[in-house]
Amino acid sequence: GGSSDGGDKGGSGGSGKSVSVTFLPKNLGNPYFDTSDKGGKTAVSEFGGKFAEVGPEKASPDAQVPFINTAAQQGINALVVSANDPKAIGDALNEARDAGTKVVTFDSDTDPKYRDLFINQATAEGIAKVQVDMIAKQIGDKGDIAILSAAANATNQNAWIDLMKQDLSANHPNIKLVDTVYGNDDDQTSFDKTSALLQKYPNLKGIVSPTTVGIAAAARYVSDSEFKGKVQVTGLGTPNQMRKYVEDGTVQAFALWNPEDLGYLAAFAAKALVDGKITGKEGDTFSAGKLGDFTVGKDATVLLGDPFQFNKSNIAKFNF
Amino acid sequence: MTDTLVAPSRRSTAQRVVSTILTSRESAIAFVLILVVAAATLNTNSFLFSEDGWRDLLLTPAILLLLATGQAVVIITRNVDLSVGSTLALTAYLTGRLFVDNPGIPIILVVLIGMLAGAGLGLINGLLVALGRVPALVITLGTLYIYRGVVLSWAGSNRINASDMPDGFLSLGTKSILTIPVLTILALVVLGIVGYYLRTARGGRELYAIGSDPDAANLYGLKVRRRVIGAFVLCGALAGLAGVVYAARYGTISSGAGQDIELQAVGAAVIGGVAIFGGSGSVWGAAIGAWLLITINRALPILGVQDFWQQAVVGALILGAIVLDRVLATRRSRKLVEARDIA
Amino acid sequence: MNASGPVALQLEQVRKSFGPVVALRSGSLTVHSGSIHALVGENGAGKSTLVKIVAGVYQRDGGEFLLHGESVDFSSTAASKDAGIAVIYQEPTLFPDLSVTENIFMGRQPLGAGRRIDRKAMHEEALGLFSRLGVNLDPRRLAEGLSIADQQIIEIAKAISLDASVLIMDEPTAALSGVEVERLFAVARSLRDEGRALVFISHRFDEVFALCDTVTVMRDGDYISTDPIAETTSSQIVAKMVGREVGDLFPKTPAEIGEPVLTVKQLESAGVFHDISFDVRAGEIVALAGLVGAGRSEIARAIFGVDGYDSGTVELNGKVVRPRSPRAAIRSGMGFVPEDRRQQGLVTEASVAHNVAAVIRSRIARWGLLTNGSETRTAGPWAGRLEVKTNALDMHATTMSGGNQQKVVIAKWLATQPSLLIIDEPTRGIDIGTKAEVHRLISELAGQGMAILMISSELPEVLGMADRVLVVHEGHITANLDRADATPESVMTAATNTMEVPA
Amino acid sequence: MTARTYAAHAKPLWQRALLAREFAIIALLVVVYMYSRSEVPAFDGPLTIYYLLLDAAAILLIALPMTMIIITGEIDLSVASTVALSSVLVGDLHQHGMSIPMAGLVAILAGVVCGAFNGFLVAYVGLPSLAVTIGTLALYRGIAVGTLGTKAVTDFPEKWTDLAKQHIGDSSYPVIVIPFIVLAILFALLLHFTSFGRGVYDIGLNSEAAHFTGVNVARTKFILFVLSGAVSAFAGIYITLRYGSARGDNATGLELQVIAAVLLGGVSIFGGRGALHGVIAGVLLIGVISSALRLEDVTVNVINIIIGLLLVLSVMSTSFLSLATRASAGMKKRSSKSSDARQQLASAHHEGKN
Ligand SMILES: Nc1ncnc2c1ncn2[C@@H]1O[C@H](COP(=O)(O)OP(=O)(O)OP(=O)(O)O)[C@@H](O)[C@H]1O
Ligand SMILES: Nc1ncnc2c1ncn2[C@@H]1O[C@H](COP(=O)(O)OP(=O)(O)OP(=O)(O)O)[C@@H](O)[C@H]1O
Ligand SMILES: [Mg+2]
Ligand SMILES: [Mg+2]
Repeated sequence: GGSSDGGDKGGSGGSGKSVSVTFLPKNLGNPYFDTSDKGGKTAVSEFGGKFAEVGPEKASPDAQVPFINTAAQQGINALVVSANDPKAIGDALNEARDAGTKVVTFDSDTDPKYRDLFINQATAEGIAKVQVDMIAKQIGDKGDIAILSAAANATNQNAWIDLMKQDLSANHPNIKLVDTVYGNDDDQTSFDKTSALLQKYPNLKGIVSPTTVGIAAAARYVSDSEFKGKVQVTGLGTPNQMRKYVEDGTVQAFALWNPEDLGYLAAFAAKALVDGKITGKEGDTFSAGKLGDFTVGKDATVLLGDPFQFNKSNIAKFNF
Repeated sequence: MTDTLVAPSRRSTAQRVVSTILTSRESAIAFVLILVVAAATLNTNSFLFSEDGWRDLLLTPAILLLLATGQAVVIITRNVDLSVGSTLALTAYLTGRLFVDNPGIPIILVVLIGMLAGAGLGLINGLLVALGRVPALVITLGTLYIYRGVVLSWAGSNRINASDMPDGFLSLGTKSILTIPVLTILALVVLGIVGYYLRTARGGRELYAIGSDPDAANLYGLKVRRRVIGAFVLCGALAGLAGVVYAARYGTISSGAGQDIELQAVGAAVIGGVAIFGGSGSVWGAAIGAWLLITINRALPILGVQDFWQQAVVGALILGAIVLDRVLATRRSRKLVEARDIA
Repeated sequence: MNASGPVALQLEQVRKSFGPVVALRSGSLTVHSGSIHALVGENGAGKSTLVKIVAGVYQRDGGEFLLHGESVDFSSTAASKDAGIAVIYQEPTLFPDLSVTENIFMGRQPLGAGRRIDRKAMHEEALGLFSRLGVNLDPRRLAEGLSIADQQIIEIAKAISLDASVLIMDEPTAALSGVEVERLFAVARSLRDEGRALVFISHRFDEVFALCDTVTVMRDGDYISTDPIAETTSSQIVAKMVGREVGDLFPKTPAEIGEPVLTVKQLESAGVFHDISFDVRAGEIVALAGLVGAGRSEIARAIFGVDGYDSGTVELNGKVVRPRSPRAAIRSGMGFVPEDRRQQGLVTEASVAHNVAAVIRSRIARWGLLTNGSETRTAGPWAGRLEVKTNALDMHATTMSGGNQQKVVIAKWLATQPSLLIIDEPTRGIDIGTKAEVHRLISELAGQGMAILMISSELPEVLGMADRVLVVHEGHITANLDRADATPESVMTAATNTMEVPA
Repeated sequence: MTARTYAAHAKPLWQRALLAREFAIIALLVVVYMYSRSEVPAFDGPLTIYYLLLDAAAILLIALPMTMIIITGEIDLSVASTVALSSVLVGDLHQHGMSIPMAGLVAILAGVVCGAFNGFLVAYVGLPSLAVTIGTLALYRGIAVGTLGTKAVTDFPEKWTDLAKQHIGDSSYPVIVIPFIVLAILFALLLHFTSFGRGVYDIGLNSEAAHFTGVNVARTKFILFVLSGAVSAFAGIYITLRYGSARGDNATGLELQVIAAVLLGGVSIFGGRGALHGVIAGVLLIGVISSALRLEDVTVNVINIIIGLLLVLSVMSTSFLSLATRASAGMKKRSSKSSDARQQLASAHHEGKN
């Protein structure tokens, strides 16, 4: 029951009063979430709510559950979460919703039945397409490529990878995806996996890493190796992490949305839910401060926009 | 180890050295390592015969090699240090912070500070173990949590990126001299010094004596506590150095660096023939063990084994190593007992 | 053997207790440079404790301790070593994982260029020491697996290489053969002639008389007397050691000897013992005699199933006992009081009740459940029968004296009502009073028809208690003597001489 | 002969109870719990106990056999890997059409095999458990991760996933406490009220003496490792159903949490000392502290520091206590490891450990 409002379990519930919003990223110590949560914090302070960020050390679903439970106990108004697993945290989320907490997922979604709203950074098709386009352009639309992903069962990564595969086979017959490996969003693992990829596939032309930790590790490895210039690295990354590699030519271009805006939007969406302005129905609209107005789409999803490509000419303008 | 029985052997020094080398645990592990490299190379030439392949073969084990060296020293004294992964994370982050907060700071100073910080954390472990008379396993399990918690609080979601650190430092991570990576040379030099100390210095031999029988060491008048503390400090310092190396090699440092690496370090030492209850083994063995662990990890995917199975192979390797040790030890002692009938 | 040099080591009225156990009440000892001083006393008289105080292992509770005329107070063994005191401890303290040479030179290895250990010089020095002691040992071999005798040799080499002004040897000869003992004596004499002070502890009077010039006797932690060797006799020493007539220590009462209870046939264990066959009858006390290290305890352990054996059989009351299982042995009716009661006999950190009920606890459980109460109820009468001195049954055995601990161990086994009781060193480290009690108890048990297999290193005990004496030498039974034939001479000949034909 | 009689206890009951280490932990638990109830917002809500028990259940379960293993002086680091293996098995078998109870049964059997393998190497081959279980920690985890690869099985029937989280009636206790209480009673009986349990303590205090009194040291240890495997597998099934997700990386790091809790509960890592009620209090203490701190929005790092400190301090306090009592008894403790090399040769059972 997303619209139940028995939310007086000890929190400061009720609309009109200060709205408490807790951000639960996949894990702490991840700069991507650091940036998005910063956006969330800005938004919350703009509408005068109470902001908190909690999270586990490791990006695993069982580690996220206690934090969700805690949110339910605290009776906070809204929980903004990036899911480590589409199902494993579902029941906990529903319990929190039963206790009156609104649940907004962002970045990585759960099954729709476990949340009130999903803030989509970009459509999965758009994200897959921009990455395929970048790598196709960089390697001249033919040759072997590989994917360096995050955890083997990360929802969003797997969805994008599937779409990329479809796009590749439909539109880029000369590009062959030879392998997909998993760096678990760990610097060292991603780095070593890159090294193994390059060894195993001497003819590799490109590596696509749809995760910020992975792309930085791959770029770092390639930048110092004999493959620099021969193997293209692209994917999703943050400008600060990638600046060095764009400047030294290892990476021509990579893409991302603005994670800060993502957090900002998620916070405002949470507020709109708590205030009862929207319920997650298709067509609901709400305003998100400086980002303007947004409309809820299919499956209670709100779209941030298209991913943005960073390259040598524009990267200097960004700092996140 | 010499297998001679009661009477002095009549073999020449050269013969003895050769037979010692041939029968030692270190060479057995080295042999396995060579097999693994050979198999991977046969499968994919570039595993060994490419610039990067060669470099990674030497470079990737450097961090674990440092950790295993320190761990071996501690295990030889019949202790264990589980906090090395957290120490590594702390010093790696410290390294990054030093560069961020003090632009232009000399690299050598950063290396020294990293090692000192590690040594300090090791000293805490050593003091708690030696003075509190609490088993090292428990103490370092506690400090594993504490040190990790400290990095997490300190670093938060902050991450040090490659662009935060000077190129001169980062290039250490890949630079080579005569095709041998600088970091590997660093690790090997450290290994050499520690190995040499353990073998030829009085203090080093005392570490073995203490691990062999702590009570006898006390009766004998050895400074057991001081030596044990020293071993922990050394282990901490090497973990600190490993943290600096980590920063140079991977370029990005988050608070999760080096998670779960402590069991790998212990595993490397055990595979390399360092007895878990002290007194025997060498850092050479631990180093080769570390090399083997890392190289197997790299070779498995090339050999067509899905990398998900790597951990299982590592586990089987550790078990194989300790079972082999037991079989050899039993055989040796049976021989010694039976020799008494003849004598 | 007379006017020796100045006083090197002097202890006056030194006291030391371990909790309730008073190990030393008034330990006094004056040793001159250039002399070999014998320290004798029964087991548990406090000799080793005195030595350990000199060595800095223990700190005295009171009394004077002078070294070369100066009062000293060693807080560690390192301190005493630095002060020029070398000690051979009663129990060898070797590092099994290191070579014998390293064992000798640990901490003071000869250094070469760059403070690097000069292994060559070290091995040569070790070989020199070994040849001085007349043994043929590989300096490179590990200490692990050395026989007790060889271990003792290493300890001796370690001590004499220290170049100490005071050398203390706590029973160094206990496991050595005649030739080895002679070599050791030659070395000891030459050290004496160099003007060093030596203290020699031994239970063998012939050695004391052959080597030493002065003898100090201790009893029950007290200093008794010091005499020049030339002015005393062994019977005088024995009288001082024991403090009363030896006779009433062994209240052996004749018992009726029945059918064989234990039959051991051709027991064999490589490197440990060979071709062991004998039997013990109901009501009979059979003693296994021999030198320390002869393998007697190993035979007993194998019979009881604590250790395995390669071949042969053990039968109890005509039934073969499964090897390698103390449980099977217990079930078939054996009890075993082991030689080291702290390590093997008791769980010292558990209560008296727990220890006494340890073997029979599965029998006293009801529906498989056991409570502290039922243990206490069962343990009480057995502890009482042996007159264990403790104020409550939940006291830990750690706090008890050796004699009391031994009573707890015996109570534990009597509670199983065994038909064969094996007792290894029944009175080691027990005061005289309790000793007599234990002996009386053993006799009494035999009188009730229990078969007793006793191992003892004390000849008077063996001769006083046993109906039959089996002598073990290097893992072989070299003599089987009836009570009437067992004399100190006949037992000692068999214990030291391999050539003896088994009876 | 008029036999002497003895008092059963040297000290009155209240003194014995107060001085026990378990009492300190239980008292600390009560104090922290009461404090949290009054000071931490939302801690007195109905969900606190429910979530606390749901989170602690796996640790509570595994702590039961772990306590006994540590009391014998051994350790089992492979429990969390067994949990993962069991979880993966349940998932994989369920995916292949097996019913949950059947799959669970197979998983428990697999846990028994895992435990028996550890137990065989430790008890009968005589290898140090620390080294063995570091090896099997990697081995079992590796098999778990290898079996499922990238997949995670999540489509469990709701009937079963709900069961794992169900309340008992209207209370705030989850159903999982029922099997826990049953097992806790069985383990408490086994450890504290049987001859087998006495043997467990004897082995930890002095395994040589235990061997000499007819305790079957090897078999006892073997049985304990098997129990540990079985209970870990059961915990694996619970974790799978609770999160509705079977993955190879489930329960990573759980082994250290269990051991930390057991040690906090007053069990000596040297063996021979400890009791189940202390351990249960230890687990709950960590649960209450984490739960209260989370409610205060304290991040996980600070929670870790606090638990680490608690562990170090509690262990140090026992060692200082025992040092003090030993000093007052004037005893220089000789290590339990016999200086005599013969015993080591003679029997592989007595692995010297310190
Ligand atoms: N560490 C200790 N703890 C408690 N009691 C001890 C300890 N060491 C010795 N004792 C006790 O002190 C007394 C004297 O022992 P000590 O070893 O000095 O005798 P000893 O004369 O050397 O005997 P032996 O001839 O058997 O070697 C004995 O009763 C013994 O049980
Ligand atoms: N270090 C050792 N390792 C293996 N076996 C040994 C070692 N030392 C001695 N042994 C064997 O054990 C046998 C006897 O040992 P032990 O000292 O227990 O004999 P014992 O006759 O019972 O003496 P005690 O008077 O001490 O009871 C020897 O014959 C020897 O072969
Ligand atoms: Mg003595
Ligand atoms: Mg004996």
